[in-house]
Amino acid sequence: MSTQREINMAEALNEAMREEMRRDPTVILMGEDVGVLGGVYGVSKGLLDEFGPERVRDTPISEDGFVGAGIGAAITGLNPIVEIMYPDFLPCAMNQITNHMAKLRYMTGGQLTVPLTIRSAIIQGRGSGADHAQTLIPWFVQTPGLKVVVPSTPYDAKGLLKTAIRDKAPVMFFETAKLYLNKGPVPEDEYLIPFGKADIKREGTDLTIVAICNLVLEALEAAKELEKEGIKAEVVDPRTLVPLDKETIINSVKKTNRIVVVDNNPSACGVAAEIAAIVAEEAFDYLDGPIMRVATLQIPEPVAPPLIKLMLPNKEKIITAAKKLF
Amino acid sequence: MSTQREINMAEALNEAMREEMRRDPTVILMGEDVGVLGGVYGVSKGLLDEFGPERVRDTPISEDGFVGAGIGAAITGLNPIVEIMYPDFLPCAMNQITNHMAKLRYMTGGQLTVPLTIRSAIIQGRGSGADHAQTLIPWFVQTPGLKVVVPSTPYDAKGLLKTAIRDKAPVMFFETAKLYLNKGPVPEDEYLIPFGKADIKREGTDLTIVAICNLVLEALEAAKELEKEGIKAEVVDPRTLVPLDKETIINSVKKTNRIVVVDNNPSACGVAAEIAAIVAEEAFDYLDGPIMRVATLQIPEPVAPPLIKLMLPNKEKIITAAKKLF
Amino acid sequence: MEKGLHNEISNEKLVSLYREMVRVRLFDDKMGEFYARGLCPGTLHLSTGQEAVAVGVCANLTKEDLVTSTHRAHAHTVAKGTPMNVTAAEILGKVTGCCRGRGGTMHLSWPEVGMLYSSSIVGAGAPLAVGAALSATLRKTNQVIASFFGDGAANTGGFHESLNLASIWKLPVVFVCENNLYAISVSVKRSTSVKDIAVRAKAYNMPGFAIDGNDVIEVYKTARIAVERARKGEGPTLIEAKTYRHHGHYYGDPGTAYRTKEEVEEWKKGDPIVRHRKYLLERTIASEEQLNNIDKEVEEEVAEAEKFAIDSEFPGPEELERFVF
Amino acid sequence: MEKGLHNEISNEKLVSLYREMVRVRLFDDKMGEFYARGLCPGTLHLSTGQEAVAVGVCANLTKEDLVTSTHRAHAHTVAKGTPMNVTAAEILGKVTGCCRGRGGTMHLSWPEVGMLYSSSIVGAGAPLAVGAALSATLRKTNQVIASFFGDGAANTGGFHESLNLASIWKLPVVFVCENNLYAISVSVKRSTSVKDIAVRAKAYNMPGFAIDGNDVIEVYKTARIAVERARKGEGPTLIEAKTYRHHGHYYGDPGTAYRTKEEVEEWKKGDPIVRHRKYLLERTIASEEQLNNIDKEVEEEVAEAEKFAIDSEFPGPEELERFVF
Ligand SMILES: Cc1ncc(C[n+]2csc(CCOP(=O)(O)OP(=O)(O)O)c2C)c(N)n1
Ligand SMILES: Cc1ncc(C[n+]2csc(CCOP(=O)(O)OP(=O)(O)O)c2C)c(N)n1
Ligand SMILES: [Mg+2]
Ligand SMILES: [Mg+2]
Repeated sequence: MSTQREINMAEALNEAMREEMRRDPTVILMGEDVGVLGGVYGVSKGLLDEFGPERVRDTPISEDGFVGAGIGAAITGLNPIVEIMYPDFLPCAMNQITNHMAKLRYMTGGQLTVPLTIRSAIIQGRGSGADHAQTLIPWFVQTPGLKVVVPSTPYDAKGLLKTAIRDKAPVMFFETAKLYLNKGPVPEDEYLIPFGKADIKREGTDLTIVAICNLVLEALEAAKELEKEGIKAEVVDPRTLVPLDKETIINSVKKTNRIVVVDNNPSACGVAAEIAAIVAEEAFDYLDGPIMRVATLQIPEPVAPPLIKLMLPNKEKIITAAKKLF
Repeated sequence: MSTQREINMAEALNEAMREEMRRDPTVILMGEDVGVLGGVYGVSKGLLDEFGPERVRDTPISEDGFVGAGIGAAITGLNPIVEIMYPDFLPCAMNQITNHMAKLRYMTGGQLTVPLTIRSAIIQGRGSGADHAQTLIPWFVQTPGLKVVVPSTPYDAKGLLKTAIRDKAPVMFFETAKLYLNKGPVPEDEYLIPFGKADIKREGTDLTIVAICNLVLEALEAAKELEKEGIKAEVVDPRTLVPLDKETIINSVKKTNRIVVVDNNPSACGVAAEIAAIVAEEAFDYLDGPIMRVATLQIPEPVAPPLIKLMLPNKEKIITAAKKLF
Repeated sequence: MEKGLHNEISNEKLVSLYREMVRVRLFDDKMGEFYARGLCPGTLHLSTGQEAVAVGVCANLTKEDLVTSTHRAHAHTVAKGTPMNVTAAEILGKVTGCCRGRGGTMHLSWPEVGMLYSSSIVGAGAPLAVGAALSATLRKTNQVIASFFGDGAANTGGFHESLNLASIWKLPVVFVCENNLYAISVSVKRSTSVKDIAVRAKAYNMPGFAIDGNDVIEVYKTARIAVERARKGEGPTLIEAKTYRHHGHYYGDPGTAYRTKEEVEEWKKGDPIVRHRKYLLERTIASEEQLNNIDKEVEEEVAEAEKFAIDSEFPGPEELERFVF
Repeated sequence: MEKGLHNEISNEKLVSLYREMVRVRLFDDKMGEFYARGLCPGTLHLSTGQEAVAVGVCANLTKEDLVTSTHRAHAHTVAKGTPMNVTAAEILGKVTGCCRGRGGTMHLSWPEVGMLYSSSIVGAGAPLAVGAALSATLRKTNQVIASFFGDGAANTGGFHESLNLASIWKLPVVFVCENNLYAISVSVKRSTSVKDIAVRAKAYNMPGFAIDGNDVIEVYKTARIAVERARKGEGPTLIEAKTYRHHGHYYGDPGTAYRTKEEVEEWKKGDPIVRHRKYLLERTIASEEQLNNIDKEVEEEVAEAEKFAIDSEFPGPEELERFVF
């Protein structure tokens, strides 16, 4: 019964924060416009009313400062969620993220823990220009000490965000704004989704497609079309990139012997590169053909809609890459 | 005659800057301690005396500010070199680097050019802790619009730095402090090294080893040892990662059918991942075995010398990886 | 503000300040209309109500002088003399736009009239201005750089580093804070530790002026002091112009989740264009007819820009990978 | 500084300030010796000559109060009560070190006595202090957080953002700028737009004190005002303590490429330990013998720490991947 309920991803994320803030008084939320406005996309709507301005805190535009403050709070007994409006502003806080958030636990020999979750909403393809279009996910995957989460459905978003908030390690949690209004089944009963467990969003025997964020939906569309041509594609959604469920990916390749990796980042040193490298090292003997990457073009994102369309991965590009393997 | 001259890498870099500053009055140098002190490793020694405080400028500790100022100067007619002491401090300037330096030319439809070179000295393995040990190179390779240079010899360092300074595109130039005192032949006559041309540092027929920075030297040592066991390894030094000379790497693989990629970065979304992914996509049919990566461990760098040794790539690890392919 | 330091402003100048404000206003109105018609990629930030700041400052600049702007870029772009047609086309993402359809509303640039760049990263334009000023100094061009930013930007690290750099190097920068009391939904009272942002000038040993940003004459006069200082090599100045945006943060934001209707109405009464018009009429510096003519001329200018932008093409695939390096 | 606000300091306290300064000095001397013997990984930054600042501030803090430090971390670590043995062992990279040999000299941490963390990224400790203070406030622990940083750090964006945050949120932070006149080779005169960094407090609407950082009593009294303010929920304070490092920037840097020998000699005359010793003796607060005994006791404490550190092992391979997450 309760599994029938459908809500959208923004609502799912809001529920995750609300439930965790009710459960644990040390959970706080900080960021620009998260309080009075409830977030520029409404994801934190109502939280200020329920939890008050001490725990739901609008910040000045000081990303370096309030991410650092989130870390300082995390190492002294709070369990903060910090929102960085869009990933394009994460570079303003990269120093605190890479040199403190990711490393304090290791560098202090385990004396400090950093139970901080940073949430940020990808707005790639919105037409706001190249500095309002990046995910920067690969930077965080590259940085030892951070966990990295990339949900594609309301169900995953809620379960993973709750896990992120409870995780004692620092977590980078990437939301995708264009998925916020997508609805999907989300149980009313509490649930958590463990990190490091990929989800096979569609089963198949002929081809493995690994994709993240909104590109999981493109991959599913591509798989539908490919099926018409007799190609049964399996769509694997890693859901968390650190830890990465290599096993599920490799097992899929062992079955299908072919792989296309789809990435919402420029290809160079991107997420697809990492997955390709893992497969090329650990499942080489099972491969019947090259490892295909479908990534965004290695260019800044332009504003003109026809150019944006050309630069981003989509169903058609996935199909084209897939067909090259047959 | 002149090719006989041997100087160390620090001297070679100093010469490159000096020559370019003599040639072009718009070249300036900015950074912490680059003037009066001549750089914490002496790389800019004597430049203040020769070019004066207007062109050789000690800055406050304001990485975001003076990198941004370097960009502002670059788009208005100067040709600045900005030194960021160690790459670990680049995160302080990531916003200016990723959102301006890399993108202004594209975003303004070619109206602005950003002839800025950022130099930074990797001190990985020095024992100064995890926030004084990173290269962060993969972040810049991932970011469209930046060129990325990683010299391993005094000769390459000088020729590539001169090219970087003259290049109208923004360049990230990574020096490796432990190579500064290494001597090598550097002609007295002027020369430039074009970007995007890998250098085969040793020829071989059985195995391709791709390595960067100081790891080129480890790869050469490994190749020597492997030769004793009858394995002829070819050592390819890409020298520039953007643009990357894929052709030389792929041609080498076509000949050797085996590849080990050596990276001074953690493996996830690292440089080795990218090269592995390229080979897995574009030279798959020539491969006789898996693509091996030898990277730093995916952990922050500890201070204790025995642990540092365990985490960094070295000759032995390269040999071990190589042997798995035979 | 130090009074009486300057000669009276000519009537011609006073009228031209009116014209420029109307140009900014009507251009922005048109862009809002474009947005409502679904023609604009991304989101749109208008300066309606804040025109006096861009206009009062830019009226002191030569064509060679440079401006850095923000996500709220139209006003500075138009006031600095960028043709409306290439600006409008850019906002629609057309190939005829000033940035060939790559930058859009938040990243306007037209260096040939000194409109250097608009950075949509809050606070990030200031270091660019510092660098441009350093460049101007070393190249001895005698240019002045005006760097516009919001109240929100004054809390970013880049602001601090930039003002310190400009001060120690005595650079010709005029830092112009458009304090419209809000950064999106966050009131300056909740985000900022000082009542007057201009006070922060003390932390960098430079003059600071907190002024009525809806009085174009006060803006003009204050900017003149700052520009002259800069031009003479006396270093940077911080001007805080208090103003208010009539619209929400972006076009379509009702702007009432964080502001009362009364507050908005109260500020609308102080509309800088209405005020200046009244000033001109009361002092018979200009006649009703003259000003109406200006309005009409500007409407025509906007209409032409509209036609140009609408009729222009989007960039084709051959544009996609140009100018990456 | 407001005078006469406080009772006299007890003789006991005055003597303990001496002891603490000697502890810091002799510990640092030993670390320098370790470095010279080739025992230290990385580079080493000593606080010789600056002891009064760490000691005068920390003497006002309880064990529960927290400290954030910098690359020049030994003084704060020792003054805050971290045992010398785990500190020395850490500096040598031993597994018995406070951070199990992972952090080293620049990243000391021993939260059980309130030594929260030392960040070797200049300016980056301040935001951590702000967050710790926010945490203390929300958890109602009544802790005060002292955040040490150098003159160089006062030009970083993180400084600005942190002071603003601490001010608007009225957090219990004492920002302590150890102005030793140089950031590596760069004189504060060339890097910093104000003569007194304490002036910058005005930009954040908080009290600022520029004081003689080599007078441990002045430091102690000023810090007391700031700590009391913080404790009472009245918000943050900025203290600028002017001091000087006798060594170069790092151990082995002669420190003369950018400072004259005369300048160094002049400052050495104002050695805070010598000064305070003289003060105690002249006022017969302590006898020569008593102070000599203290010196001796501290020497023994250092010798024990030396033995502990030298005898300890490096971490083994099993340590390598622990605590990554
Ligand atoms: C570094 C950064 N953080 C956040 C944002 C998102 N953002 C865009 S505009 C804005 C508010 C800016 O306020 P202010 O500086 O006062 O300018 P105004 O919009 O009022 O003109 C914010 C937070 C951004 N663009 N850059
Ligand atoms: C962000 C950053 N930039 C540069 C450095 C290199 N660095 C280490 S110490 C130092 C000087 C610091 O000066 P100051 O803050 O005055 O402290 P002091 O060394 O004088 O105690 C610099 C530039 C760094 N650690 N962090
Ligand atoms: Mg504002
Ligand atoms: Mg200093």
